[in-house]
Amino acid sequence: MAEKALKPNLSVVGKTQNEIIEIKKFQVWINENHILDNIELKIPKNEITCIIGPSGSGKSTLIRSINRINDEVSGINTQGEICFNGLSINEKDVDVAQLRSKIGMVFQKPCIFPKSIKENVLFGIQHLKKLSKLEKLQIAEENLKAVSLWKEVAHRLNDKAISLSIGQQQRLCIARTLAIKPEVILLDEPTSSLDPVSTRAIEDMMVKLKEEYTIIFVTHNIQQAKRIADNLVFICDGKLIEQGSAAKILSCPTDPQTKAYLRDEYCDC
Amino acid sequence: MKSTHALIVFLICIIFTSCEKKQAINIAGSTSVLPIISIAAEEFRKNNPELNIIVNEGGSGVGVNQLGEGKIDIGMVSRDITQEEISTYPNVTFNPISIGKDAVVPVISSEIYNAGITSLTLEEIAKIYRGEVRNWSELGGPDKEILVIDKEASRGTRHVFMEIVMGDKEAIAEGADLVLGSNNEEQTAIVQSDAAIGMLSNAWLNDNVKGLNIKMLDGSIIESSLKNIIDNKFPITRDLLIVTNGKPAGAVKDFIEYLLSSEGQKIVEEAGYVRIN
Amino acid sequence: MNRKLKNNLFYTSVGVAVLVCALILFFLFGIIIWNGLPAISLDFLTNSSSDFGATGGIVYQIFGSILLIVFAALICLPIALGTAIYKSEYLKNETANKLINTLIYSLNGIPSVIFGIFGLIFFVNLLNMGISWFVGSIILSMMILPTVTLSTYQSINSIPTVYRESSSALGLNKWQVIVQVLLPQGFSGAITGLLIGVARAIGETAPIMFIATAFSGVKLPSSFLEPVSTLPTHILALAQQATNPAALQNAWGSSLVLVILVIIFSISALFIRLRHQTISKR
Amino acid sequence: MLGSTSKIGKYYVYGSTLISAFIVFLIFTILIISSWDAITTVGLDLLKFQWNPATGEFGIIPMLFGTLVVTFIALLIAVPLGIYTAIFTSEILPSKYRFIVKSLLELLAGIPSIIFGLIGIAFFSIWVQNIFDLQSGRTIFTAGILLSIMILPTIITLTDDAFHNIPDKYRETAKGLGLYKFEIIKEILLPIAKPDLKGAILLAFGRALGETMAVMLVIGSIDRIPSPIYNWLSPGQTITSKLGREIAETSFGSVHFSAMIFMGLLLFIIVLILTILSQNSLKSNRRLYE
Repeated sequence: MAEKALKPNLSVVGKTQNEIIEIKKFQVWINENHILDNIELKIPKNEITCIIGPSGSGKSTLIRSINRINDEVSGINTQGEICFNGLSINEKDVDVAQLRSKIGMVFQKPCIFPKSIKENVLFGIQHLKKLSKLEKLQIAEENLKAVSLWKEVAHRLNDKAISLSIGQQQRLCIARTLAIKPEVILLDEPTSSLDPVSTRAIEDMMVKLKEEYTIIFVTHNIQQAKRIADNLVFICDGKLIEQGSAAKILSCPTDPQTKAYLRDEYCDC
Repeated sequence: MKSTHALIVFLICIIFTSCEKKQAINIAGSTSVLPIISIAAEEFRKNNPELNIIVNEGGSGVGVNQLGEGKIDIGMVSRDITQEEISTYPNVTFNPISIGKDAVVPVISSEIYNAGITSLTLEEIAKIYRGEVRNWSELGGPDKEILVIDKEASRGTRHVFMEIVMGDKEAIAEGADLVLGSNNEEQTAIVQSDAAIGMLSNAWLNDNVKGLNIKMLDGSIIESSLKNIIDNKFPITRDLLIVTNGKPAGAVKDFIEYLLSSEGQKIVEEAGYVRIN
Repeated sequence: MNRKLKNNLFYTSVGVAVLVCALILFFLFGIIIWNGLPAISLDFLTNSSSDFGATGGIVYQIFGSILLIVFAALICLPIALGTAIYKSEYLKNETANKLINTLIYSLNGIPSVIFGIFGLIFFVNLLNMGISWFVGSIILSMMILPTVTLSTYQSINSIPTVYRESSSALGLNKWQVIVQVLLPQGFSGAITGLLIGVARAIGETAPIMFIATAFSGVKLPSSFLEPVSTLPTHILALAQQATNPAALQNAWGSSLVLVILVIIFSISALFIRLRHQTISKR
Repeated sequence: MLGSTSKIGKYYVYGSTLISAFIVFLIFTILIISSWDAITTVGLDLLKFQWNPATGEFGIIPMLFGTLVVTFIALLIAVPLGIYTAIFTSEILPSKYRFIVKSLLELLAGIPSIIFGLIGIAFFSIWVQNIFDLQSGRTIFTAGILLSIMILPTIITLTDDAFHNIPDKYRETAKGLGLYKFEIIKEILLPIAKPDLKGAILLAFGRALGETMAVMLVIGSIDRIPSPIYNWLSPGQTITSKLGREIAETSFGSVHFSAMIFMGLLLFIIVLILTILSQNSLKSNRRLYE
């Protein structure tokens, strides 16, 4: 079976040590609609990169292209390439399941499988390796602690996960993603359906997690981006308008469109 | 809405045609008698276009039952009416009329016939149907298991065959592998097999379905030829009957007279049976 | 690696299953068309059958089949409409609704041969109607009743409550609302259901073979109480002579005609449904 | 005037509903009354192995056995084949082709059973005869294969619907965790679709039990349990094929007739139970024409 291993290629890593993901001339069409146009983007390692932009601008499509979860959307067509650790992920022979176990993803709405809390946490990891009973418990505990859910659910690990609140469910989803130990975590507006308290909890968690993971976070909430982002990427109407460190963009955006967007958002608040 | 109008017009047409009450003769029963009746009915209608003759198959049992229940005017029956049937329908006077003669012939696949088995005694046939003989080699034929084909219990062909061969017209054939209905169906099964034995009316024999000759106790061999049937030499013969409730009248009477006329008897002969006179 | 292998194995078995299904589909339609086409000619479609059906045509079989289903549809339609309206507009009790649903689904589940013996006992023997096409139509109408009822119910029930309320507000009473607002919409559902039901009914043999059909000699029935010949029973008679090439050829010809009739009804149903859907989406 | 049409209308819809509901009861009652004679005169002897009206033996066990075995074979083939195919149509095939596949399936479902019978006699029975070197290809197995093809569209369409009703978020989430497709299907989709699958299988079970014409033509129609009991390459009889072949030959009102109706009643009750069970299993609003 000819397939590319997704291990870092040392010679390439040497050049781009700080950039785990590089997007080159990336374009996406869905049927006749040009969703993303010529995206050029580098994502640095162990930092939080926030992708912002108005709804419908293509943020989700972009983030969903990074682990190729868009593959089976009907009528989709892509051009250009995305490199992960210096290797293109768009080749046909890439094992997408293996890729996705390296680039985990959390969605807008929490999606809980109709299983127990413990089984939900272990759902991904137990396919990657065989686990003893003890290991299972350890992994569950470790990851639930990482998302600060352990105290709330420790006594009812075998209850149906559906009994948790929405905020708890979303944290459980993150724990489930952490359990597979990915290098990159993609979060597609993970807090948009949550209350402020849960949102804060997840934001705090992100800041902690960036020591171990690279985090790409899609949001349309500028305040949130301000709170957590190391880097900002502004996308509008399928085009990448501006990218750079969060501090710089937020204080003095160079592009007039970014300025306008940031201003409008202030007005809303 | 146009289609609705068309529908209504269509319906009115049907109802009008329905009002013009035509005469009809309903006939049902034995598939052995069926070829005669269905051809005769077609011919008879040519001279009586206003008369409908509706023919249904189903076997002799169906012929008797439906006549008994008053659903048909003429029953086609290829065996005698049993006492039990007469007592089931006390209000019906069964009036059987013979329209021809037929032999029920034990038939075998042509492969077996060509391999040398051309005649058997009645006892040997009985043994096959009882399941005591399971392989053609036991009778001097090729080493092939016998496919024993039986018929549905109420079929006239079976009654006559079992009466002569097994001594009881409702005998159970322990050795049977298939139970089929009409002569057509049985014929098809025998053609599809290469080691079958079955029972058919003489009219259904052909190159692929060979009639067995009967070896008599005195050693003589009797062919299932028309001549032997006429001479009453062939042991398994029967009358082909049509049955009415009481004396026939009207169109039914005309049709029966037609069947018994020389024209009608010619149809009997052409169908492969023997005329009555 | 092991997982990947399992995944590929899974894809292979899915592929095999799909291949088998596709082969079955093409085999079935292939032989029906391949064997049926040579038998079909204008003579075959316009002549009456003779000689056990081995020669001649099938015009009266086609007529008989159509007669049976047209009357089945006519008998079924008013009852299905009434039941659907009751279920949608009058019935508010959850338990009663469940009971009626169960009864409708049960009726739909009854094997066709049971309808046949029921017709034989009740209509042919107890009511002494004899073997007649009209009895066949009644039985077939019972068989398609659930399909038509539910199809009608769904289209009536999908009308937004706003329509009912605003017409009531104009001073229409309940029955006027039903007749003027709900029925026109329900009617298209009923027609869809009828076409689907009729597509199924026209191919049925078991329910009518004891009670409504005759083997030969039947032309146009002259009253309600006479048997007819139909395509399915004709095929049954011919199938039993499967080694007679002439009979077999006619059997395939009749089969192709029957399948074409079924397809015509199903496709019309599909078109009505699609057209209706696009309208209600606007 | 308005009031009276309203009243007539009300009577009309009440009346129609009563008729609809009444039909099932009427059929049930008629079957019970007609089989009562056999139940009282033959009684437990109905559960014997011999069927011979001439001697007054009415054992229905061979027919019951044949019915169950034929259905079992049909489900054994059609369920895996159908579910795998439905996985293809709903999970692998791009959704723009779905309409075509659905239409083809409806066409397959529309082939009348008598035509399956014709195909069974002209092809399947001969194949079975040649492949297994049998005396006759009219066997329980042949009938089972034919039936499996007949219930295949039911299973595929209902399973496809069941999978299709599962929201995409489950698939995407599982994909995001690095699962392969077969793991997603096995661990997420199948458990979620399970009640619907159960309903589909029960429904197909009921269909298969009641199928008459195709089975009647190819099963061989012998009222005997094969020996040995697992030798399904031998002829047999089902309740439906027995009814189809023999009911017209029996005289109305006789014990023989009554015993035949008793078998019909049995079939009716079994299928009714299956229908009601499947209705409870199928959550989605089931379409009757599939």
